[in-house]
Amino acid sequence: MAKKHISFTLNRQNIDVLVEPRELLIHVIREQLQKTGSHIGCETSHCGACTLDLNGQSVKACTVLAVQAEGGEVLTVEGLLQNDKLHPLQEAFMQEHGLQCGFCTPGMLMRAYRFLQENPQPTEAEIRSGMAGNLCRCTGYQNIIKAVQTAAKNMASA
Amino acid sequence: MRKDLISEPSSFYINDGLQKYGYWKMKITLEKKYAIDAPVENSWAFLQDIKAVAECMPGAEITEKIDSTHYKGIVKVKLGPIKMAFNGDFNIADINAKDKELHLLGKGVDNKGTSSAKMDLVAQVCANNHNHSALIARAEVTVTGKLASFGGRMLTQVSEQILKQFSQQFISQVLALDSETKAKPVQIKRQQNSQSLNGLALIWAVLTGFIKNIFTSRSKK
Amino acid sequence: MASTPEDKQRKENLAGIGCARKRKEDPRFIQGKGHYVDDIKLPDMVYGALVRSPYAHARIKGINKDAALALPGVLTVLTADDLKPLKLHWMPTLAGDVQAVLADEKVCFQQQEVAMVIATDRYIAADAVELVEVDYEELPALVDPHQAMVDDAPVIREDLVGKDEAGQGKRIHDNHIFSWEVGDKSKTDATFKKAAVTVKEEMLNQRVHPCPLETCGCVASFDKVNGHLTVHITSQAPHIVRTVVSMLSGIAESKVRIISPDIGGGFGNKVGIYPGYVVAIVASIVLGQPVKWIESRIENLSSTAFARDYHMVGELAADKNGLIQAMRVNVLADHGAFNSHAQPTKWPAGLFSICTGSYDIPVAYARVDGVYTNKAPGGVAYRCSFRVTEAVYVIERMIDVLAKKLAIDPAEIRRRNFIKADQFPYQSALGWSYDSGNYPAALDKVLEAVDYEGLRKEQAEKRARGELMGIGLSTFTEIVGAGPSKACDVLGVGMFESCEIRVHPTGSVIARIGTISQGQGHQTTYAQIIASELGIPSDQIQIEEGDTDTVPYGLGTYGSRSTPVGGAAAATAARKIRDKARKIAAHLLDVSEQDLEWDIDRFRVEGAPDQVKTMKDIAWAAYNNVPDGLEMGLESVNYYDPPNFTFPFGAYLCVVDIDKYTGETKVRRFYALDDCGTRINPMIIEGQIHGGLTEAFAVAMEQQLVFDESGSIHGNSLMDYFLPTFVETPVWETDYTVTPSPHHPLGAKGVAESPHVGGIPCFSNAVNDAFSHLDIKHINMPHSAFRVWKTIHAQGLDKRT
Amino acid sequence: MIPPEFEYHRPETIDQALVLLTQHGEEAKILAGGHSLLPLMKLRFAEPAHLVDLNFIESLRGIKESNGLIEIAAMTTESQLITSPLLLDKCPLIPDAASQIADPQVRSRGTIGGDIVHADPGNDHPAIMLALEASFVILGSNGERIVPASGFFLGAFDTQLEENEILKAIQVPVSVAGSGHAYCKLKRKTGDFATAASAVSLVVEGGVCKKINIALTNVGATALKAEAAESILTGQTLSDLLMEKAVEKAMAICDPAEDLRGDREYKIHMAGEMTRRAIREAFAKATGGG
Repeated sequence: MAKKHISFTLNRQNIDVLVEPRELLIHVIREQLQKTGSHIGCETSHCGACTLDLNGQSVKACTVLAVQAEGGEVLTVEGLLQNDKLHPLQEAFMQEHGLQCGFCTPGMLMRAYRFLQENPQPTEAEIRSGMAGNLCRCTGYQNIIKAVQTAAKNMASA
Repeated sequence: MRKDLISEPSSFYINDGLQKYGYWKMKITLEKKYAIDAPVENSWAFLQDIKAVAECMPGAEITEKIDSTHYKGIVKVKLGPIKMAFNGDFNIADINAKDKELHLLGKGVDNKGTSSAKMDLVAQVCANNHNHSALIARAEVTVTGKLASFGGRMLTQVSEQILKQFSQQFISQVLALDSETKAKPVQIKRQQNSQSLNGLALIWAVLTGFIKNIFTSRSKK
Repeated sequence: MASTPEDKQRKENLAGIGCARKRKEDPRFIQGKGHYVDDIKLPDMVYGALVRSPYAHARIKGINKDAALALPGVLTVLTADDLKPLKLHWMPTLAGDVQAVLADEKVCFQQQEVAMVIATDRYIAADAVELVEVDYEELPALVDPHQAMVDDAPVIREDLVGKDEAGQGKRIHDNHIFSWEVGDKSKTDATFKKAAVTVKEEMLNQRVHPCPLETCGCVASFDKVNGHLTVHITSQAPHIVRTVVSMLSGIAESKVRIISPDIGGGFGNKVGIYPGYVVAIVASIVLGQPVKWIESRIENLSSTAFARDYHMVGELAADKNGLIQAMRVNVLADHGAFNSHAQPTKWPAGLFSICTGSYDIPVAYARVDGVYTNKAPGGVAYRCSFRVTEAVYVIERMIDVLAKKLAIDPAEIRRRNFIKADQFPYQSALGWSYDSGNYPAALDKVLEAVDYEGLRKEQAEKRARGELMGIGLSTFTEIVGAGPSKACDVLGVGMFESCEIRVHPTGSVIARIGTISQGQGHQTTYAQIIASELGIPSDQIQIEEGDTDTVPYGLGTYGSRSTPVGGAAAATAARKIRDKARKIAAHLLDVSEQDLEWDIDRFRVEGAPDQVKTMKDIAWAAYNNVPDGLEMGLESVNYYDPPNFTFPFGAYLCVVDIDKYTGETKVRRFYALDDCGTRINPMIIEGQIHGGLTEAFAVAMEQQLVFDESGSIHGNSLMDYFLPTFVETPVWETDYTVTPSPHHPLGAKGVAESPHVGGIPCFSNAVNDAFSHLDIKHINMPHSAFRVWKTIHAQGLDKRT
Repeated sequence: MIPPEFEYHRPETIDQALVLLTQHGEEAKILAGGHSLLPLMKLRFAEPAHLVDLNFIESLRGIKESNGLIEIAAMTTESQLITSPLLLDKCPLIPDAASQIADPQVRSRGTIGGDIVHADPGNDHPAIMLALEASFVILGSNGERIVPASGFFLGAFDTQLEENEILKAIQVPVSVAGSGHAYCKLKRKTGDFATAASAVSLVVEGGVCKKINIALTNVGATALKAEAAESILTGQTLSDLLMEKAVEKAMAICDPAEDLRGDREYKIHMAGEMTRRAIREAFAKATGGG
């Protein structure tokens, strides 16, 4: 099948790549563009390890075609760091021990990043439902919740 | 050998329905009876015409006759966006003229090598009152592989849904035997668009050309 | 010595043992710079994908590769026939059996590996898999292990026909793998005969899967020029992989390099050596190009390393006061089509004989029979030590069954039977020597914290109103830290652990350890151990694991062996350095070694507090000024062979409310007290407990790999397979006591698996307890809403008046 | 888990999309949110040669009200439904149900139109549509037709929509005074289909149930309208006795397939229990108690 040129921004950089229509966004980001922070955990859009931000929304990039990102804005975990400064969520995940093996972490961070913009002062229950699309096998979530709360607090006072 | 280890498993499985301790019965067992508004001779004649029966089912096609009891064929299945094609072997295990009964076995692997389907069917026609007949079908359908893992949720419902459509075809064909002309396929929406059998009743359907109308009972073990 | 604020400060600077410091590995993970197998991209790398069987049991009549080979981008298609000349179509398993690498004439489980397609990208490989035509003749499938040894059972392993053993002792049937027994059978039987009370229950530890978030995979890269093979692999035991690969391929072990990079969770799934790895290696050797093979999630759940499938019959004999006099357990173990469970080689049922638990049981007998079925091979320790979850489940459930029969409170019956604190070291009826423990103290602390009496009162009130509330207890003892090499080996290699430490001239450290972290935080924990031992801040201690070219031989991470064995190796290696440092310090201070005392981060001359040499001073001197006869440099290696296992324990309590109209179970409260001996990093310990409890919750409530009668696997994607999300996961409360292990250099015992092992029976006991006022003795896991409702409905509890 | 090859089309208007559908016939499939179709393609159960992506057609997005009807464009995502002030105010059942579908990421892609047209018996919107007496605005090359939800769902994955047609919008009546709604869904975990679910929409006047719609999810080949249950309650004041009678009637129409969620008996009972809860909740809302 003929490949298509697509362009979009990835972490605020303009990107132009040649892709097959069937290529999944997660594969293009990881393999062509070598941003391997976003992971593949289930391939059926259940685990959320591939979560990234597309046009201001959290999406699971294993279930989005790369051609659908044409003209869009993509933000991955690699784009959270700005001016060499960690995002408050990144700080909070370390502080609260919100990660263990690290495999779900980029997806968690990207979902939390969007979630806190949708709901800057969430309750614990809201965090649980707002993050429910991301699976973690290591932490039991309790410390991730703490991390999101800590980040929310720090972002509010910043 | 330790009898205590190989004894009846039943006592193990307290509080379970069909989903015993991790073993789940996928085999669908159906037994149905259909009334046919035609004499039993016609029904019986049609029942023996494997190819004609197969052609009742859109999407099914007998591609090769190996001998009088062995056939090769393809069954295409379409269900919403789902399409599958099974290459299969069909075997008439037994035709019993006395009981007007046909025993058929069919099995096939899908063209991706990831799923298989199998059917064991006993079909019988019998006379009903006044020039009417009936068909009794007992079928066991088993699927394996990806289709079982991911399509199992739909299997029973879809089988029934498809049969309803197929039975309309079948009836019209048997009725057509009377008028000596081949009946036109019943207009069902799907057939306008597709030659595929709309559903997972698939292989079963090839062989269950016999099945019509209303089903009377159903059990699933 | 009086502790001054200055001393305290120095100690804090180390961030050593006991410090809840932030993890050293986190900065890379939170920035997306973790380095997992699928992140690796080598020049000219190609991709492998496996053709798998749709049948559980079938003969392969032919394989036609033509259409696949004709697809542009396909480089080769490998089948068993291609591996035969290399004698690589079968491989040894860790359990003394053999396993087909690619199906040799027949397939024995659904999704078994039949062929591997190698193509220039993963998309083409996926397309080509469909084009490989395999002609199968279906055979009857054996799914129920209880039918494995009936006379006309289909024979699964034709390669073993006529052989009366399959690597783990005598077989009595073609589908039988081994019988293993322990304990005094006749004494046990006799005790049962005359006991006042006996209870007997059949219970199942259902087939589950560890399901780490990252699946298994590898990148094999063979360098034709110098004959070196490098394999990046998701392995919990890279050195074992190196040895096996060398044995299989004939490549000298020195030319095989196995690298376990960051691993996205293991939980036992990544201990084994899988066909995909082997074929990728062969393909790389054949093609001279790096070959990547990564499982899909469906492949992972369907083919690599399940856990449990233990069909157990537990029995207790007791006097009328509930004092247990004997225990008897018979187990039928379903190992699938090949015996490739991961246990120490001589232990076909792992450490199942810990099944007498925390109780002083005078006599006991256990027997385990392993059988083949047409299911995926495995039987790994899913976040537990080998078969310990099974063992703890049977005793913790059975003691509740006994309590119910005698109408004794479950807490009280435990208290009556506990091994007392003064009985340690305790010799168990099945042969273990428990190192240390204080069970009553742990239980009492939990009961007080949750107001146990209040809960029981509430339960009684709720029952009066027709509501279902359950209180579950679990007072478990684990056995971890495999293990003493006289008892434990893997393929003949003793289960020691190793650590090499180098102190650089400027006082920073690199240490290499033979274990491999899959999220446990080894880079932090080991650094803390060495920090406290050497008086060098943990921030300045670099930990390296997973690369067999640089790390000394180790047996890897599973069965909670990292801290008990690897941590001991690290401490012992560090002490060797400290011994040498003492010599150098004495030389520098011009005193004798005996005049020196160790003080946090320095040696000081006894009685002359100003005369000190810090470890930093000593490190510098080690490279320019050492006493005569002493080698330069400051490094050490230790291969630590533990004298015994360690026996962590805990007391857990769970409160559930069950919706009698839907069967849904709500965990209202879970209180977990763990005693893992000396605590190295409390933050990491708590994190491990949260994670282990969550996995225990999943197993107890909903996880199961389900098979139908044709051997098709169901629920093998994350659509069905239950991994709890934020929403389903309960809130965890943690607590601890500290009873150090007397034989471990630090007194540490290991913790990551206790919450899984102890958690599962706790949830199950809670659900069962909700029905304890009714005539129901035992309900099997998983306690899904559906299955719980079936019990409720059968009892008519959901009737509306 | 790699989808097969296909050609990708990205029309910017509905007309362009219709032309593509006509041109490619049954070889074409519409791509909406993609969370049903793409997994099927990755499993290679679906292999359309052409994908017509509706995500870039502006006129297929948005929610508006006119003449007592709320019109929801088909490509409106679940998250847009959940946060729509218009729906929250005038048709709260839709946001309530949408928030129980899948998870946040899936909801930011998944669309109401895709959910309806895919007609998986496990999808939630079909029952909601039946409960709300919705109508579907369907465009084909012959123009527009409006089809009521009742009768639209023919079977599993099967609706009255022809292969060369597009669902343009959903019309639902604005909820009237004294109305109450509920969607009660039992599921094993986040992201799962319902074991059973029940949608209820009713109007209460002076304590009497003037009108009630009950529809069930995932207990038959399609969403099921529990008409016999409705007639038990219509014109009546709610009592335990009537409730039980209605629940019994609702259970009687269920014909679920057993799967890992449970057997038929369980699912039928759960459909009953969810109906009981939904009626109660809707009543409470209608009478100001919720």
